[in-house]
Amino acid sequence: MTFIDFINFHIVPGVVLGSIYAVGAIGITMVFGILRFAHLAHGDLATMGAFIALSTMGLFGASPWVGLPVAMIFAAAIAVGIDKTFYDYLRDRPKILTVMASLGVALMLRSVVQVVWGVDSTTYQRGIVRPDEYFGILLRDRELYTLLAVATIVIGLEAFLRKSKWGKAMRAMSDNPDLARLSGVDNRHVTMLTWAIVGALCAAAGFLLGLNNELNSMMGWHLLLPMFAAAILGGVGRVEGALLGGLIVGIAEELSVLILPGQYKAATAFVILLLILLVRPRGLLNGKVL
Amino acid sequence: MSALLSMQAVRGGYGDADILQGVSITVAPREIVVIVGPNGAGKSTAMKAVFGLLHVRGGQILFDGDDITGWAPNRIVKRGVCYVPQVDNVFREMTVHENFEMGAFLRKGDLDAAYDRVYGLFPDLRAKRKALAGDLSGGQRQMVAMGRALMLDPKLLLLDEPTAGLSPKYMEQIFTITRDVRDSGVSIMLVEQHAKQALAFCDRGYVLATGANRHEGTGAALLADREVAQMFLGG
Amino acid sequence: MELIGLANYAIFMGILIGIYALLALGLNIQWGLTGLFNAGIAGFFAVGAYASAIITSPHVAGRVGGFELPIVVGWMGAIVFAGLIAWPIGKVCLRFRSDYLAIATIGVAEIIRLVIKSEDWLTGSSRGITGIPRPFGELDYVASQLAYLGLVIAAVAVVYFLLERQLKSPWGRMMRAIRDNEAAAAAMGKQIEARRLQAFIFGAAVMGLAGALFVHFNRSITPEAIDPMIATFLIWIMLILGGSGNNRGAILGAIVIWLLWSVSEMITDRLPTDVALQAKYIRIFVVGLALQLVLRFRPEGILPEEQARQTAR
Amino acid sequence: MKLKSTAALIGSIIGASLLAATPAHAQNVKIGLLSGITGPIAAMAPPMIAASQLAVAHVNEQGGIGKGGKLEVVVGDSACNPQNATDAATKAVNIDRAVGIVGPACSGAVLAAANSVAVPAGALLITASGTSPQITSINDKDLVFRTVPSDDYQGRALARTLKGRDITKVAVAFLNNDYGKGLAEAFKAEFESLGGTIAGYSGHEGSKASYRSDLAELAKGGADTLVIFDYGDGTGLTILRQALENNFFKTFIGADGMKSDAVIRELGADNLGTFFTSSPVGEASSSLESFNKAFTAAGQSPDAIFTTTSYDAAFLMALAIEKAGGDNAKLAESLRAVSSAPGEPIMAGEWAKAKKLIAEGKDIDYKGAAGDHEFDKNGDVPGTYAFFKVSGGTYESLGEMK
Repeated sequence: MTFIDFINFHIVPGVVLGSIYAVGAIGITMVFGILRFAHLAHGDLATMGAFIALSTMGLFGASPWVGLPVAMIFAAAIAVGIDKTFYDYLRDRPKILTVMASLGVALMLRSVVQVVWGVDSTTYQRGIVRPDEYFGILLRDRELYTLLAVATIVIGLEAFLRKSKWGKAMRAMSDNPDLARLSGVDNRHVTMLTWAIVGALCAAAGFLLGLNNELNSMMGWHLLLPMFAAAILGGVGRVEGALLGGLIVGIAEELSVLILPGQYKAATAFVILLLILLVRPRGLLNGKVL
Repeated sequence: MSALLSMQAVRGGYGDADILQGVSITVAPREIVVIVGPNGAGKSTAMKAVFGLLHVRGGQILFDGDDITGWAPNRIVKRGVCYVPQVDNVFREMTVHENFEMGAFLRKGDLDAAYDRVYGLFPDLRAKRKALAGDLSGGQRQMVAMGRALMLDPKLLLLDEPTAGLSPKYMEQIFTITRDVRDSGVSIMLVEQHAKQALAFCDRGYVLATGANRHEGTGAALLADREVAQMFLGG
Repeated sequence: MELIGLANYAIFMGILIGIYALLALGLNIQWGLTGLFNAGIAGFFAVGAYASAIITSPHVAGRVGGFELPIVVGWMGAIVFAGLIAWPIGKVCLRFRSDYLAIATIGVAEIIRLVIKSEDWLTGSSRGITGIPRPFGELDYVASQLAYLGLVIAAVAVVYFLLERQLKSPWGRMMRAIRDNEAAAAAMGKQIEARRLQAFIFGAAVMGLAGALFVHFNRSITPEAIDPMIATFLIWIMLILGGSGNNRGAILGAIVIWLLWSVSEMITDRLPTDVALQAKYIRIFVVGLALQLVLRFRPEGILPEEQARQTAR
Repeated sequence: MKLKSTAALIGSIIGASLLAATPAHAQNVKIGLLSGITGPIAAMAPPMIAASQLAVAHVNEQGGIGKGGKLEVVVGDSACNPQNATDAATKAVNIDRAVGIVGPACSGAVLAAANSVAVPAGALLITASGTSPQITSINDKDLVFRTVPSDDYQGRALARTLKGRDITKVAVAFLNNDYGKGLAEAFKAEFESLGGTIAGYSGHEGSKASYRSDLAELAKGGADTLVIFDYGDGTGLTILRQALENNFFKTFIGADGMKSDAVIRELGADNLGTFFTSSPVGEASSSLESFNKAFTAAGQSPDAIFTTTSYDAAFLMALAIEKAGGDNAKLAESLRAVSSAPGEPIMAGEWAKAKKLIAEGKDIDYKGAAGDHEFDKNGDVPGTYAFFKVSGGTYESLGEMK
């Protein structure tokens, strides 16, 4: 295997995949950090976002990218609605009950997808796209745009969290919730804002996965483990950690076939997860341990 | 002298059991009041009762003419009381300046004057404004915590053991700053373990034991009181 | 519908309910008693099922096994291996809050599934293991089903009584104290970790036994049996609905949920085919919703934990 | 063994008393139709069910069962797992008193339903999609049949065909389940025994987002041809797409699972000039044609996987019931009689003709849409396969495979 093949067939897909994981993992790390529970419906919300984008695209008959903002808005609204309906009343009870409720929500979201959109695999764009060559590196337009979209999302989110008043409030809530409340930050506003952002991120992750692959009703559930592995690897509560974690998990999965039989590829994320819990539970960037 | 804060025979606790068995404390404007007492006397609990973090089951808490008994903390904050907890009192992963910004979260309009005031009170922090609060030393962190609380321009500042774990040098510094804060027009209620030093610098003091008032008076008077000295000042 | 058919089906349901009741009891040790969120029940179930299958099935070229040992040995093996698998997972994850355990156990179940699907030499991979003996298997259909039902009921009864005894022992009281008071748990330090690990392993072992009962009932096992929908999520809902912390609640939950799950299927199957397909998915929606409703309106379940709650905080 | 005999006693007492309470049989006859409606093959289930329903419709339109009785269908969800399969089969056999079961889908489900329900309860089971070689070896008291050939046959036939087309070096990517792995193993054994080289051999899990690294590994062996044992409306599509997009391999071979409309729809016929698949076909093409026509008229695609076998399974079940004339103990025997030569040939859809011949006591031989269905002693059919290419937006046969 030449070096350029290694880059093209292991690193490039790993980076594309990893950046999609990252978008999902950022949402997970935000829920984990700010609302302090593991959100198991994350993957299925991503599935729903991906399908909303598909329907939007069908409605306008345009490029799938038209569907992305619409799906993000819808998914944000759905996430806020889910919180109000299913998580809010559990707020003062042990957090683990909310984790459990999110498992139930995952099932509900999935069944809605299955009833509305069916269980067949489908795609945004038919046909195949051969890659263009940039200095020997093979990249498709959609992969380039995926990386651009992920970069935009991450930079935009970072700017929001660093510069805006409410972004800082979210960070404060993640950092020290009691103190944030003492400072007069309204818990409910932060919670709502968090869900809106997390929902939008879910939709983006689902959309980007669908764009680079097929859509089906189980796609999000299969994303869950890699996303959690990425979030914990990077350090819970760390946006930049989730990005780093996502990339590492994505690349590791693509490299795993060099040493493991192909069918164990899906186990890579989990092995990383268990190792990091064993060796450095705070993650690479020193996140929280709940 | 009309009191800014007046706790009258307050009873209450976190769960069903009452920790406070009738505590009465008043704080006048521009006054530093220290609460001392042995471990488990209910010092911090009394302070938390003011800030609405407790089930108050008896008595009354008046602040600046309002009965604030049973108010939620965020309402009390808006009324002009700020609380600095003993531990976890800064946002560790935010910069010093961001900590101050969070302190002023509820304030609208131009905050330059407020920043000037806190950096004026804590000149050391001006150079460290971009540093993460979690990376600072204990004493500096305590200053950040006080600064954060002062950003709201409170009438009353509640400090829960601000000198715990600090070196004598920093303890002195904190006390000096506390006086400066008072001089800038803020009343202060302070819970302290270092009773001797605290009574020496405060205006008035209260000694609590087993959830009730035991002694009160000016700092100097309490220091001179033999019973107080025997109780926990170690002779 | 005829009487004999209904009776036969009732026996069959009884067997399955018994197996699910065991899973729910195992989960009750982990969650109800200790507060450990195991989201990988299917994995421990599978380990038990395969362990017993390998121990008792006839020889097949290219795969370990062919020991053809007595079924009782198979069951013991199921209990031991499921417990052994639980040990390292608990060791790593029990230090943290239960969220991590939830994610880790989802992952463990996934890895167990992958190993079972991939390792010819161990599990026959996707072909599975067949020719597994069933106790009383040589009797007539009805008699054999009845006998097996008796066996399952006996297993549930034994586990139930052992658990009840354990629950009332100092061990059980301590576990509840740990669950209800994190601070006390932290104060007691290392020992707590060991106790929680014990509970996690005990629970996993009971799940392994359920797997063994399942595999001998079906006389075969393939990787598809490790479907998290059935072998994990449904069990959770059984326990939450029945009343976590209460062993009788766990059993009752298994009965109620399996009846609902099964009877609702009879109804959906009678709908026109197109609608029936949709109804299948709606049923899963209803399962999710049921969980939410129980959490909201009767969080203590049908049969609440018996011990009086400590003073409210 | 006191317990055992007691249990037997109780069982037989209850059984006897319940039997005594059983009313006389109604004229209508029920069969269970089990499929993986939910679960991993949910996408494939609806056309399979529709095909079986079509066979039942043909039966009922053309005279029904016996003297004016109807064939009733109880649909059940085997969900591709043993738990659901045994539950659905037990319901069908006990509650609905179905005399036989068409299905279930997925080999694990078939094994469980056969071992723990159909065989002990004495119900005939014909699966239309359980292709695992394991099913051959069930100790089945001659009650378990299948209208779909074991993967073993197809894998071997495909190996011979490739060898015949002078393809001597291939890489194999298979979905790690009973279907993909069964085919891959049979193919590998036959291909290597014929002197071919397997230059890459790797299983994969479904639902991963990228298979490029897997493909790169497979391509290392230097083969030009990739054999994909997977589903064309699932992971197989992803693998084929990524292989095409990245110029891994020149020629692509799939088995029946890959012969999916989804492949043409999603990738475009233009890109599939070097894509070939094998698939079981009916050798009596008139039977297949009439099925195709009827199924198309019902608004379904006859190219969907396992539709012909599903039709045949239900039709054969009906024939066996008719032939047995109400004696359910003779169902299996009757099935063998109506399906095997000699006898008057019956094509798909020809229920009236078959019914008449059976009534006259004449021997018939059903030649199904999916093939002749000469069951061997294990209840397996050898199957006939054709090799397909993509042409004009659909699959076009290149002739039968030997």
